[in-house]
Amino acid sequence: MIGNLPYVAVVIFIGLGIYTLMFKKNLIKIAIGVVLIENGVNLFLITLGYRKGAIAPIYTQAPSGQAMVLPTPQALTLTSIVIGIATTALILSVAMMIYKHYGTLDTDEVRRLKG
Amino acid sequence: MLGLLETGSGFWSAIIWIVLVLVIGSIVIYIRNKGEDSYKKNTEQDKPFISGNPEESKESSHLSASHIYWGFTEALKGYYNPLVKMHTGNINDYSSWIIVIAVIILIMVGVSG
Amino acid sequence: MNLSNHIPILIIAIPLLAAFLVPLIGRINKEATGILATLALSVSLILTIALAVKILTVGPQVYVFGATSPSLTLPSGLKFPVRIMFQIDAMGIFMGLITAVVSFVGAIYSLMFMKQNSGLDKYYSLLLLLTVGVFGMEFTGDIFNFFVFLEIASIASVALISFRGIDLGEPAEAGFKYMVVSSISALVVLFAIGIFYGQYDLLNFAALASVIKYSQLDKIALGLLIPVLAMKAGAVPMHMWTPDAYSEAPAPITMMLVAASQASLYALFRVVFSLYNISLNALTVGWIIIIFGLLSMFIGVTMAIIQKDIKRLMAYHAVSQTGYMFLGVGVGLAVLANPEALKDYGITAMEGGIFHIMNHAMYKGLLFLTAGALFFRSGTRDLNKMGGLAHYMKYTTIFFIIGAAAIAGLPPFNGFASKLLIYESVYKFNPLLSIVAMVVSILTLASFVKVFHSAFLGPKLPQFKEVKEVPRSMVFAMAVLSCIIIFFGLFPDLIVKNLVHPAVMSLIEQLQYTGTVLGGM
Amino acid sequence: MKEMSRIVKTVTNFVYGFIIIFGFYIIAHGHLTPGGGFQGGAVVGSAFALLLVSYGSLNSTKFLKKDIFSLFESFGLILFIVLGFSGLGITFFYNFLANSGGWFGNAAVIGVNPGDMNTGGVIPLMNIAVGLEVLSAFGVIVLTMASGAEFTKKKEKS
Repeated sequence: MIGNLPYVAVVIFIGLGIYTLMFKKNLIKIAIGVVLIENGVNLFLITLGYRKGAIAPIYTQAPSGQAMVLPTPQALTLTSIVIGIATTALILSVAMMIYKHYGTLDTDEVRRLKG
Repeated sequence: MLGLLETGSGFWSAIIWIVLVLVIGSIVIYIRNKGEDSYKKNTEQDKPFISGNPEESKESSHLSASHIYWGFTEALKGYYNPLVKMHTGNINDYSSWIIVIAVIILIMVGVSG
Repeated sequence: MNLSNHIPILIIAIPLLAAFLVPLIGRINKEATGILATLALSVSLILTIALAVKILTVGPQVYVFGATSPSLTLPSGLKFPVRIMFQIDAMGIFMGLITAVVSFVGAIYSLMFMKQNSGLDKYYSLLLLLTVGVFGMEFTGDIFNFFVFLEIASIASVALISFRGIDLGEPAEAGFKYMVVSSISALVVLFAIGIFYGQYDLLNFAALASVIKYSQLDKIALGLLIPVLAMKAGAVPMHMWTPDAYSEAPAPITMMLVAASQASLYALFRVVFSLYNISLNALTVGWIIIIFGLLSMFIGVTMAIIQKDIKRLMAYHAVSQTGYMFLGVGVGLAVLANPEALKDYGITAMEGGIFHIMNHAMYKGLLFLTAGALFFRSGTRDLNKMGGLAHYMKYTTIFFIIGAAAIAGLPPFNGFASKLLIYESVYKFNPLLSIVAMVVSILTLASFVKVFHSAFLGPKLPQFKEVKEVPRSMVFAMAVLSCIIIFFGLFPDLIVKNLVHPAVMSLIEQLQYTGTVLGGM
Repeated sequence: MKEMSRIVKTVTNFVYGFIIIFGFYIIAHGHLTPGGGFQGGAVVGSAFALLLVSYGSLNSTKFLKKDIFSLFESFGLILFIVLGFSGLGITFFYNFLANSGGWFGNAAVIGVNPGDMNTGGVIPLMNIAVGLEVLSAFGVIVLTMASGAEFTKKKEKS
């Protein structure tokens, strides 16, 4: 049961992220919501590769016969973190541009494009 | 033959279509030329008839885009009002729609077995 | 070294190299950036055509990164592939051809269209990156790599959508909305990848397809992948980002965005057909896609009729036309488990849907370019303020008529050929669907008559005295697309027989797809 | 952004060099230990962010130049893609330096050992390219956002 705790954390992360996206009215908070979902998914990937009692998968520090944590999900997570940095930076800078022109970050007012 | 697209219950060929259009078109033009000869250019027959009202100037008579299909949208008001209201432009609604549809499809795929 | 083995990677690597070189060149000469981008994309176009010829004559191609030989998928007796690879079959190269043509035309059009803007080196760099991302989505044989390319494409397109956001508020708003929805979709795709990896320890499409069992977890992954990929393709009711993003991006970028959203559509078909194939409940999933198609067609076109912004109107038509693709392919999927119906009308319906993808990219690209040309000369996108522009812009008017006739499905243009395939085959499946499709086609014609009347017809307006025809390179870009449309319209059978039918068969036959990588049919 | 107090500036002066060196350590040892180009580049980028925050955006533009950063960014990216192209004799991204005896060409030893820097083939080179790209990209992002924040603040006041 204790091994499933990370999955509970994943659900909480993603749930909070979805809540933020659906109900929070501030553009910066929406960016935070996206980051929360992203962290949840990253945690999910990392947890998939975990094995109890296994060592870190480092080539030069591996005694033979010892079980290792799966390295592939870690590589996947790393890639998705890198992409996440770019996404976050882009969302925040676009939000800054919106603030520059609209003078507000409220989603109810940032909707000149509609209909 | 070139240009013969099988559609399952028939075929379509743009080249045959063009040839047919040319043939039928020339027949129509031929018949038209044989017809009414009381029409004369540059007489009163050329002028538009607006129930006796004076004709407006060309510049002021251009119909702008919002007036086109006015009757259509007016007649379908019951359909359009909720539809336009649906497109709020609010980013919260955008993400809500995605999540709602995802949940519906998850249920559909899960139940169908 | 035999370069012909390396064509799949060169198609992507050359624009990528150019994308990194452009900022350096931009320090020396601003003009050279556009020319370098166009050159790189033209090389890419030539290579794509060469690869298409090779694939259609020899068969599907794989390219394994970092292996001792490009086609070595299973080194040293492994059962499943471990390396990242490109796997390109007839469907992949069909989409690749669209992307190559559209990006090349977009680069040529941008030469003059974007000339007044600052930061051109970044513009071309991002345009090339967007092309790379879209190509990668279509060529990759690795599901995680697909996620990476999806993110590359969406990050580049957001930056391009909000490119004019320095001076205006609306592009930044459109960019923000697109970024949020596309990051949601990409993260959900990543979650589905996690589900697959946790179950099967595999990331390769073909290897996954050979072991997939349609367990409860696979159902969850499918239920997550369908809505987000359909959303990226612009299916109603998740289409709201489409008109915002399409209308605010510069015209050549809008054309590229159409290609990018079609790459997501391709990914949806790839997941449903190549990954799951008959193991899924084809009738349910098929009907889900058909319903997406119906809603997209009808709501898209009815919303388009009441628009006043020319690019927003066309963007709603993009939603509506995507519905036809969903409808055609959805019918094919619904009868996938029924070989007789599949042979009778399923394959024809899919041919119509797939052919419509290419037609749509061409005529919608042309229409967006004409809208861009109108904006370039008249300085407005508001249809209420336009009028009488046909007096000044003769070529643009002709191109607009070609594009509008094609999208409305008037014979003899290409839109008619693909729509006819859809009507006749869908009628056998369910007559009602076919009738709705025809009504939508009529409404499409009606709304383009509105655009034509209010923008091009009418007397000469005093405020447009200075307007003249757009520069020659923009006319050339539009002429290329018009020639393709007319050619496809006159000889649809050539395209359907040689390009579309192999693409459909490579979607339907799962074993062919897995066999290229795993060996042994 | 205004500059911060003397205490912050003094601590920054002490620390930022170590952060940068640590970042380069992570980049250079990417093929032996956890880490690599992106992680090391991010560490170096955080040093730039620290400088920017403590000295204020106006003062720090004297020693953090956006122009040079974007030059380095292009350079790192081109180095990366050229390394990919140079394997093209066999396949794209082929590790043509590994086990060749030359640059980074030693064979890696299996089992517990301190690690040999001279292994890995093109991987250390790619780490350096990515590290260069990431650290300069972080610099560009941080500087651009700081200048944008300056603008919005001015607008709020007026």
